[in-house]
Amino acid sequence: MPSQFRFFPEQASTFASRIDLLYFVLLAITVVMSVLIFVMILFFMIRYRRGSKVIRGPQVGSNLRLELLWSIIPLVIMMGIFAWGADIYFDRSYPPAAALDVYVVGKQWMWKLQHPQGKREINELHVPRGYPVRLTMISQDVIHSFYVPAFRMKQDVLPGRYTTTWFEATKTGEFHLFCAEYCGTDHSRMKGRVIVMEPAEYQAWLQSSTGTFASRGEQVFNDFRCGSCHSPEAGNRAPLLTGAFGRPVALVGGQTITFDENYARESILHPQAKIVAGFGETAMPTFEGQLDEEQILALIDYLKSLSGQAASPSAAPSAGSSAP
Amino acid sequence: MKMSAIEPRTDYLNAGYSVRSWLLTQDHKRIALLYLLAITCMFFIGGAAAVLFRLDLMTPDADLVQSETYNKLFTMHGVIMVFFFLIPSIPAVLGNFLLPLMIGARDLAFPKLNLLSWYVFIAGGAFTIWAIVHGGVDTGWTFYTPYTSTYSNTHVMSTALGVFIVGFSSILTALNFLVTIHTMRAPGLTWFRLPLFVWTMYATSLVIMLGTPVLSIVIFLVALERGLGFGIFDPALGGDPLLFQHLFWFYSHPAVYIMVLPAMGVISELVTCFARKRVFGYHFIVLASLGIAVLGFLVWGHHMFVSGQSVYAGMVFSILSFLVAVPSAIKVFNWTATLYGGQIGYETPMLYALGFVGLFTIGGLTGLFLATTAVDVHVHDTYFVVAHFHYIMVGGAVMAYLGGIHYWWPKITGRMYPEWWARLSALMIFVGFNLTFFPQFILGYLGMPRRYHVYPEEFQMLNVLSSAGASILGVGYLLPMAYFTWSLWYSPLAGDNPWGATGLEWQTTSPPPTENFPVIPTVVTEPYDYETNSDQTITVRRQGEFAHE
Amino acid sequence: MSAHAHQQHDATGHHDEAGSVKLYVTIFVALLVLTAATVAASNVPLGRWHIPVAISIAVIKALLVLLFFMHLLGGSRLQWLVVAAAGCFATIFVSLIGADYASRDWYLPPPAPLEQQIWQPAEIPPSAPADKP
Amino acid sequence: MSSSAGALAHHFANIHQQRTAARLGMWIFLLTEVMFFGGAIATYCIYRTLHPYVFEAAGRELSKPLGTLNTVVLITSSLTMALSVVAAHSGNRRRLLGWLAATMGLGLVFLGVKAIEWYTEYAHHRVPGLNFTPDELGPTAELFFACYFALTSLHALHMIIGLAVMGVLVRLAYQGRLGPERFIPVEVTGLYWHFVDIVWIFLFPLLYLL
Repeated sequence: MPSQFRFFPEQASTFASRIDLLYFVLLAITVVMSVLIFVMILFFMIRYRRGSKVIRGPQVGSNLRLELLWSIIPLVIMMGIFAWGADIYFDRSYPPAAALDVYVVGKQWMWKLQHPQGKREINELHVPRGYPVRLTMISQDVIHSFYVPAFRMKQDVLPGRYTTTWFEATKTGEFHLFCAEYCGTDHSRMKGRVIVMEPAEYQAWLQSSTGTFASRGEQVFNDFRCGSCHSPEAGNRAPLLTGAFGRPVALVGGQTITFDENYARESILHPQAKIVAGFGETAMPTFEGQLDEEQILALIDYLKSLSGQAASPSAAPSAGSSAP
Repeated sequence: MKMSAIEPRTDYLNAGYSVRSWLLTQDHKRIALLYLLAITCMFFIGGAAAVLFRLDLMTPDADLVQSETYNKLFTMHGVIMVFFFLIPSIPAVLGNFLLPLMIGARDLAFPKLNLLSWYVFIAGGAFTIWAIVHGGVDTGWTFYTPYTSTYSNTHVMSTALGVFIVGFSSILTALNFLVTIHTMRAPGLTWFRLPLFVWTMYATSLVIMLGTPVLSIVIFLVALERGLGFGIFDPALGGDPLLFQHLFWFYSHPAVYIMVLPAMGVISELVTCFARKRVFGYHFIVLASLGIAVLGFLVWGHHMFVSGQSVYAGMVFSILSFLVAVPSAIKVFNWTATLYGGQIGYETPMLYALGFVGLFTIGGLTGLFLATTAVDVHVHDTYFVVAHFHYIMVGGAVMAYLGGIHYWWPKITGRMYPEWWARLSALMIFVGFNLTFFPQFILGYLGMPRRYHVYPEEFQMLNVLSSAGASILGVGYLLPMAYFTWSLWYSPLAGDNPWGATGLEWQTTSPPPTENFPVIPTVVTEPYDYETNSDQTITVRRQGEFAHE
Repeated sequence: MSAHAHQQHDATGHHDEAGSVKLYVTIFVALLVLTAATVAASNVPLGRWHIPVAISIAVIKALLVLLFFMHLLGGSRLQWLVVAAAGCFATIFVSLIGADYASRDWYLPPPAPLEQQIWQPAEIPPSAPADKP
Repeated sequence: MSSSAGALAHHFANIHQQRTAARLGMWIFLLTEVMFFGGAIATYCIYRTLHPYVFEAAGRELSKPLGTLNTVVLITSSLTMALSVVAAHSGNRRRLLGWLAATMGLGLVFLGVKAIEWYTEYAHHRVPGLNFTPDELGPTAELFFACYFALTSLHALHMIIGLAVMGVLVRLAYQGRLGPERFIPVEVTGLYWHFVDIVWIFLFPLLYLL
């Protein structure tokens, strides 16, 4: 952990340099405007101090042109800053299609991170350098916030809804991971490290994992006998899940939404929330309280693996299991 | 010490000394003094919490207090400073005292409601102090669910009740101001002859009337969820914690304009009086005040850029946040332009005014970093945000409040304050403030999150700097307490208009009689016309610096 | 804000007498009719149109009460100003919160096909030069 | 509600200024009430758009006839309140007392019907936090009933405050201190009461009919 004093945070992700550039431009504007105001005030204070013998001319009540000048020009500059900021914000908010998935569960005062290949970590995240990593995050209790200053990346972790963000590390090493949203007594101890490794090193580190996350999801799928309805043998009692993930779904009432993590989680916990068209009053019980966040994430990863061709090559041999 | 032997005149202070005449008064001037007392106590309670956790933050790990106590300290500092000092300070003390005087009225429209608002303030304060004494609350002044509603096991309900009640106190004050300004102006006092302080009171009252009820409803809903189990924001039932944030920030961002708008009004008064010159662009400053009041309601989403709010809504709020920065910029430029061609004096109120303009400029410009979505992703909930809002609230609102108290102290008490002690404390406050909060900008961009009790060692040096500044600031605030109390008995008497200022409040005696004006004055000229009566010898009577003179 | 000197009787000021009984009764009947209408409308299967119909009937009823029972019709301009302020700030409040909820899932890039997601063992991704300057 | 001593308070120039001030004061107070109820109704509307099916199904559990009856009762009380303002202006003390009593009676009827509704919901175990038993609608139905009870209890609280103020008015009218020269308290209470009626006019369709 680099503990020597520094005035500026490390730049360790593709966003760091872009955000820092925008930060420096804003800093320049602030310094220029502040110095301009301070110098003018000082100048006026000295020149027009009470009793100073200097001609002051007629008192100017107001000057429309000047007023418009110093409100339009700052506004135009600010709109430029807005556009620049919004562009980076848009890129930061939507992960690229091909990104390495990591599932994050925030819990009161620790981070639990889960790699699809099965590796599970507490308060530590190993990522390869130069490869985009997408974080799908949820909280088990209160609002936390996944914050890595070196990557200039922060995203609140909400209970009840997945939030996603992404980064691409450009420098190997260890970086601070903080919780930025106040979450209780040990909010300041909910810290961790992000360890960026060379891709080959990362691959070796990954090998030591047993059983993929999707296989754990399949385990949960069988334990809770989801297959009794969601399978071809069960006839038309529930929508088939093979190949469903990522594609649009038509709902009762004409709405169509994409089958994403949030929809899957909501349908597991509140089945009546968004019923698939053609399936009327569903008899699916709510699993609220029976599944914890990891199991739901595992189920969703399993659903993703159902919608892909073959499961991941390094997955457990049970890729083509009998379940649909 | 020989008291100057003028015949004793009955004014609002010596019109009755009994406790009943003070606690059941309907005179807006006495209610202002009651508020002054209550607010000063609240300020020092909140300030003590700040000094305590600033001391603790000098070391990276938890040495002075445990984490629970630290969380309760910063929550107490936040709740007391925001709801019990910053929001009521200028409107309830200076506004209550000066509004009727400035518009030539005998009193506010609803005197009994005005007294009720003080008692409601005290009731709210009592609940909050009760909660603090019994163990405090550790949710942060923002009361975010689900931590506030289900996971915190501290005295959330009584603090929420205290804040809920104190909301009504500012609603009653704002109601009084709006009706008084609309219906009780002196003859000849048209809207565009109103002093700018009255305009900012008007704009602030609008913001209070439109914003505070939403705070009341959101606290009511959280209290329902915590007390009766109505899971309104409970994610397990399908509720959305973000909806709480929307409702909360819908009030709390305009609340920061409730804090800074009155300060701007005070500064407009001070700058024109001590530059002995008409304000530059009167109409633009009026439009800017109303613009801030209205645009202030459109921007609250910039508190939620990284909280899961949709990207497009974030962009809409970002544009609107840039729009709301324009009126503040206009005001700063107009104050600076007012100094051009003036006869600038450097009494203490002017020092505070110039300090305000400088620090508010830095505070306002650093706000642009937070309005820019990309930079906010990095600096949200870090010490950069803490530094930004302290520059505006402490560098701005508190400085203006102190400047206003110094400026109108002769009118309130009939006595001057000691000039050199006041200048010394102004300088200490300025230095202490900058030393406390400027390092926090650097800390913020380095990535130190807010509300952190234990932090990595590389942030320690800047935190020690900040704590050193906090102690200077603390002493700087104690000085005015001392010399203002001292001035009540030992300072020389100030005349009716020691600064030679225009404005109706300076045309009556100081301290003014209970009915403010023997006969209601008629206003003929526009405000701040220092040219027409600049022939008066405006040299401020050189007060003897110390009492024995 | 017009600069009317305030103490002379402002022309549109309320001239201190209440409306006629007959007017109130007719307004009362109109409100009853509208209540019946909105209840009837709720029984008719309107599908998507339920919400707009119910809201518009409620707005009409509210306007009737505001204009006649609360003497807004003959009231001073200030009362209109207050009602207008309430209206537009309530709409600002609801519409900006609604904007957030409406635009939450406007654009979600489809997740990549699975084999791209899972970390490919051997090849070094071209996009990662040895070390960024 | 302005000062009770003689009609004109010392700090007002004339009686017209005082009346305008009182009326404006009440309108501005109603502005805060609009934002207060606006926050609660906005919460309900947002949740309604997030969970349309469950809220619709749960809404059908409320008894529409009782809701309609309450709306009619409250509109009638608005009428009687308006007539009491007319009576105050004309100085007819007996009729003023009559209409005020009618308004209070209707208000009590409204609260009575509301109490019946709440009891039936309590009997069906639909009160969140107390005895809510989730049925096939799932946990989100509890959110609907939480919003329903929050909104209706807020409205009922405002009704109770209105009835209390009217109680004071009846006493003042009985002592003959309300008449053509001092009708502002009746008119201002009327404004407040009509506002409470408007809130119900919006609550009724939102909760019962949609």
